Amino acid sequence: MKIGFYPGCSLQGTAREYNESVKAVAEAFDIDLKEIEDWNCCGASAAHSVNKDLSLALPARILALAEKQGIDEVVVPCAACFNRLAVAQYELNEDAAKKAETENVIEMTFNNKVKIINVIQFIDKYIKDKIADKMTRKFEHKVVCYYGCLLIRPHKIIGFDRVEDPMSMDELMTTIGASSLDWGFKTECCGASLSIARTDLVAKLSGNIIKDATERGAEAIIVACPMCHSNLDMRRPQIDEYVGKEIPTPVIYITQAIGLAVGVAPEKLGLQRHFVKVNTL
Amino acid sequence: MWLQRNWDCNVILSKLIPYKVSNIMSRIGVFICHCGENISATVDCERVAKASSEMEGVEFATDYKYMCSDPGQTLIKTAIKEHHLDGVVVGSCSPRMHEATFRRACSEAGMNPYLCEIANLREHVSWVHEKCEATTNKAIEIVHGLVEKVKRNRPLDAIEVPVTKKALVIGGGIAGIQASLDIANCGQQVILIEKGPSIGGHMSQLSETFPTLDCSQCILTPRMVEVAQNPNITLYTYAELEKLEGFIGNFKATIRLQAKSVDDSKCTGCGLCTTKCPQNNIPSEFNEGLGTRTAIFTPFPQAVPNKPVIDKEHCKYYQKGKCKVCQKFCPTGAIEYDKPDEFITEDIGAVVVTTGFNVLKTEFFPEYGYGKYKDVINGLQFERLASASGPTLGEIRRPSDGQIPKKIVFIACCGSRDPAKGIPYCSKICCMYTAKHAMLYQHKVHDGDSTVFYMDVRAGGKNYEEFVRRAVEEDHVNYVRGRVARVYEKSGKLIVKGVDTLMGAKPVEIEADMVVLATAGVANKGAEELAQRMHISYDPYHFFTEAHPKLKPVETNTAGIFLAGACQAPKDIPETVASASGAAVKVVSLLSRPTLIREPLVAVVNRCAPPLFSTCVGCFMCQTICPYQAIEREEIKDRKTGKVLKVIARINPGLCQGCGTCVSFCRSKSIDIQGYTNEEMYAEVTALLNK
Amino acid sequence: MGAIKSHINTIILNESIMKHATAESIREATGADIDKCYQCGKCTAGCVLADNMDYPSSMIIRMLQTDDKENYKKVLSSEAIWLCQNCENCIGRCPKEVDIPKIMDYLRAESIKEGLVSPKAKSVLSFYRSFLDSVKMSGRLSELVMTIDFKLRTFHLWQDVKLVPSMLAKGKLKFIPESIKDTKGIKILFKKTITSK
Amino acid sequence: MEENNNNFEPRIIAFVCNWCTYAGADLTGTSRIKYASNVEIVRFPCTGRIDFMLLLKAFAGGSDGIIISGCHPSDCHYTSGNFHARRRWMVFRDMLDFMGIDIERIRWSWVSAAEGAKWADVVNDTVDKIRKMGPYTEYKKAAMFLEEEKICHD
Repeated sequence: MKIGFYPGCSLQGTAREYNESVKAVAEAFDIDLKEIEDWNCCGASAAHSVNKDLSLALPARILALAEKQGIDEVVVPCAACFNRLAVAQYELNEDAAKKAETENVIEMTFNNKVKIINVIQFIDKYIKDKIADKMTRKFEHKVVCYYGCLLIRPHKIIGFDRVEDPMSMDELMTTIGASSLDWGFKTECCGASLSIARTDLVAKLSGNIIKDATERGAEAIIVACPMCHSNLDMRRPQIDEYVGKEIPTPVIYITQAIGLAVGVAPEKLGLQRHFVKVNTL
Repeated sequence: MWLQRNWDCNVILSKLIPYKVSNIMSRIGVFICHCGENISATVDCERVAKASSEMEGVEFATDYKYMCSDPGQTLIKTAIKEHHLDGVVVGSCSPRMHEATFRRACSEAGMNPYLCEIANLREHVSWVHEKCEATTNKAIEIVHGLVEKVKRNRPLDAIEVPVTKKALVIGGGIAGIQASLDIANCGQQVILIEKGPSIGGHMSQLSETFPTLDCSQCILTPRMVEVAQNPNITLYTYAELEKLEGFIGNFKATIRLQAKSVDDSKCTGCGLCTTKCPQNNIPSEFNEGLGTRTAIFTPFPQAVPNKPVIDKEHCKYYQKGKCKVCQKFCPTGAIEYDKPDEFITEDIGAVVVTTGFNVLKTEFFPEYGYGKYKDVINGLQFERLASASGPTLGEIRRPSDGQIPKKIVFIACCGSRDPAKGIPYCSKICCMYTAKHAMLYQHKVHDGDSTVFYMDVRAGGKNYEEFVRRAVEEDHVNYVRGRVARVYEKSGKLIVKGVDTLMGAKPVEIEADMVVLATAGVANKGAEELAQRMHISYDPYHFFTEAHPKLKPVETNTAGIFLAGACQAPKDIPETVASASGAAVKVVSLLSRPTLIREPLVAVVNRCAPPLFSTCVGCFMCQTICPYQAIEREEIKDRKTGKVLKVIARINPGLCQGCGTCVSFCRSKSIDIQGYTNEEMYAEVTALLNK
Repeated sequence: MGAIKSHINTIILNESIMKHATAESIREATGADIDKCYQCGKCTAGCVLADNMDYPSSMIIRMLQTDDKENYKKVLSSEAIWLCQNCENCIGRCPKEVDIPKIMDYLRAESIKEGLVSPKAKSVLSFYRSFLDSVKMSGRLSELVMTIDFKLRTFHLWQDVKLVPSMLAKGKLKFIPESIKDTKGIKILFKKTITSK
Repeated sequence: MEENNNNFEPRIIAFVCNWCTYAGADLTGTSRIKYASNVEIVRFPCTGRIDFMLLLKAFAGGSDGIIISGCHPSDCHYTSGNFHARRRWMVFRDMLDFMGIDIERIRWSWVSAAEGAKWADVVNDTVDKIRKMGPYTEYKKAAMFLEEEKICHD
């Protein structure tokens, strides 16, 4: 089975462990991920905050490349990239004139029919049913699942899970034996790209998230977005300062959790790369 | 050029125009009224009369000072008799004024009233034009048009429809109760059917009512008892309308009597069975799931009839074939398990639909956590908590742990005015009941804090605004203008994230113990199917539509079917009762007549000799556009063999209102409308132009 | 931290009113209809950054609704439009489906065009620019290049310096920016969209 | 028939519904609002009843212009008659146009029972317009020709 794969810039850099864990889990389930050749950055929030045409052109180039390389379905683990690709695809399909304009910009024509799926859709579709057979060690921990913004919104375009109180990650966590807790910040924003420019705000927003999670007794926060991860993990010193105490709760990618459950070595999943240590698990 | 281009089309088109230049022998009388000086000031009435007398077929023409006066009418009557007139044109004021008067006069003189036409010489001529020759000429032309029309008028007889003197009321809420009592108290028979095991509807669930705060049950239950005791009312509970056929005055209703599994005639209502039933953990519908009931149950102590029914879905015997505890304990042997549903048919003269409404109960707003957090409840549930007969005996206690909430938040417009996820309309009653809820809470929990998040307070109604202000000023309910984004639970508290838009959109966060949602009022489940069964129209939200939003608020487009209460749109109790009484009057005025007399100005499908029978080809396009469902299929059968020879349209004169849309819609020109036939109208138009 | 930082001026009708121009241009550019908003405030109530904004989202819409030049200027020079992260909680809950995130995108672009970017928001904009410059250079984002670029733009020289060693140790930072093959195509792409306008 | 347009007095037939425009025209009368006397009103139960062949008949009979007027949309006494009329008119208008009939001479309006003044405006406006357009003889001639040739009769 061959499925297209778009890692995106974060997974090459700060979120290397996410990349490693996605690949490791895919390998464990004999799924071949074919990376789109010569892919570029999706533009993230910087592009659409500054220029709309650019925010359509960058994803369009990726989608056109994927199509050229014969990919029908592409997994986009990064929630931000997933969101940008899905939104751009939708908007270009809605507006033929804009699509023609964009094709001119990227100097490529394309049908814009590639199916874009996020990591949870990918797991649900190809892995979920097989987890029980492969499970070597139950992930018996109390966790909260943090979906963030970009995975489920705008709901009209993405059409994935419920816009309020989504449950798909919780179901996956239950499948691997975890007990997922109900909490109040499943879909609240972590501060996203304010990370560098306004670290103070990120500390506040992410702090509120971490605080609620720990107060409910979560042993880990499960995420599927490199931006959420870096804000909740890498910004922990600022968060601790905001909350007023040191919080040891680690932040784990869903692929890492599943990887652990099916017996992938922690190093292969990049667990050592986290700023907040994961040795409690 | 025109002729060349379109020659063929026009040949065909002209052939279609059914105008005949036939010489009709007529003896028409023309009577021109001066209306004091109202007409004669600008119109030369004498000249009009003289010109009329020269028109073809006019036997007699005259003018007179006041044609509508007694001597004027006598003038017409005498002329009809003396000159053997077979048609009359009165040139006077608007037909909307005196058409009835003159037609009656003609009728008294032995002429068919529909052979009398009115030329509007006052409102359409003398009052709107200057005195000049052209004005008089216009008057003459109008008279000429009507002379030609009246020549072709056919005598018509008023349509008489027999009336079955019995009304059917569907739905036993306050609207149905009020309508039934009003009709019954006028001496007419009523059949009241109610889907549930008891009448009373939503009103019986309410605690206290705005704006007077009197106890709902105290004012309602006497009415319920009255219904049960009124000899003119036949009450069927656990019953639903299965089918409705026929037309105004002559409906045939099929009613399904759901098996109650309890023989009403034997049951004394002692209630022993309900104390013994082992299935005692069923969420009570009456208490909106906040209490429990047994499988054999009466919904509430004051139920009418106060006799239990068995809920088969939850009964152990019906589900597992074993139990029969109720039968064992019943002292009168009233339990009958094997009785099937029964169907009865009733002849009905008129129907009142009072099926009411419901509130949204689904997980409509996941952001508010309804259905997820026990202490997030809807308004109807709060009514049960506040009701003295409710699960907490009137104490405000939260469902999760029975604690008295010290901080309570009411959220208005949950689903209302929300085209994205809810309904775009305003549910109308929520502003008032939310104010009432907050007030009741403050009265019951003196040290409690209540906050209402609202967008607008819509308190139009007698004493309503004062009531809301009382909640704010005297009971110190905290009104915050803004919607709530979300509610989530944290360590036993509900965190409400709202906003105060009057503070320049300042976020507000409240740690509440309980949240009450004023969920939108929506049409009842099954409203759509019921409407289709009765052929009445409904709006996109499945509320039934009235015949006219202002002037026919309780009528439907189907003659003889009336509406009352919240099945039309969310309504409060006063409005519901008013509409129920309104509908009752309509029903009584219909039933109190021996027969139904209707103007014969209705559409008819032509008939002719075999083998054609009618020019109607049976396309039934007319059926699709008739707003009154008055067009039926008629099978023409061979008298001997009974074989169907042709299917044509037939217009039910009982249902037709005479709009004539079908006439101009009919592709084979097979429908005509009496009083405005094609022949008449073509003649009038042609005559107007050929003086 | 109060929501009202500057009071709205008295609006003198018929002088500064732009005859529905604001609503029209927003509708044209984004498809969003600000006339639909009836100021329920649900967007603000759910906005995680409302507390930090000079004008919260519903207030911004209201100011646009006034169609007043002064208010429009205030909106374009507000910090709020740069704090918005397009998390889309507002549009997800808006009963009237007013697409605030899209409007925010539009306002940011207008703000740059009109040269009205709030001084307080300069660092956010600088971040976006550094980000895009890095992408423009190599087709992909290099966090290191971006960060250095950002520091030079904003003089936040010492921010996050402590992170660097541990990031390197964890293999999260690459010194040599990764580049795609078709950098020319990316440059053209940028030229045709952002630079041309 | 060769009249100078300036003193040409057009003849116009108005097809109106009984419940709105007829009552509206009555109100014009009771309000004593004066208007041109060139229009003669024919009463129908509803605009839905108006057979558009009648328009042709009116033109054939020598009418220079026609007014059709009924209840405002969704105010129809019969709920939907005016909608059907409007829908039918949409189709019919194109057909008339194709046939070479001057559809500019047909005025369609909504006048409610409360709009006495509006009725006067509609009439005056139409009379002015038709007066400027001059007499409409083309269709009348054609119809007369057809009648003489007995083409139109069975």
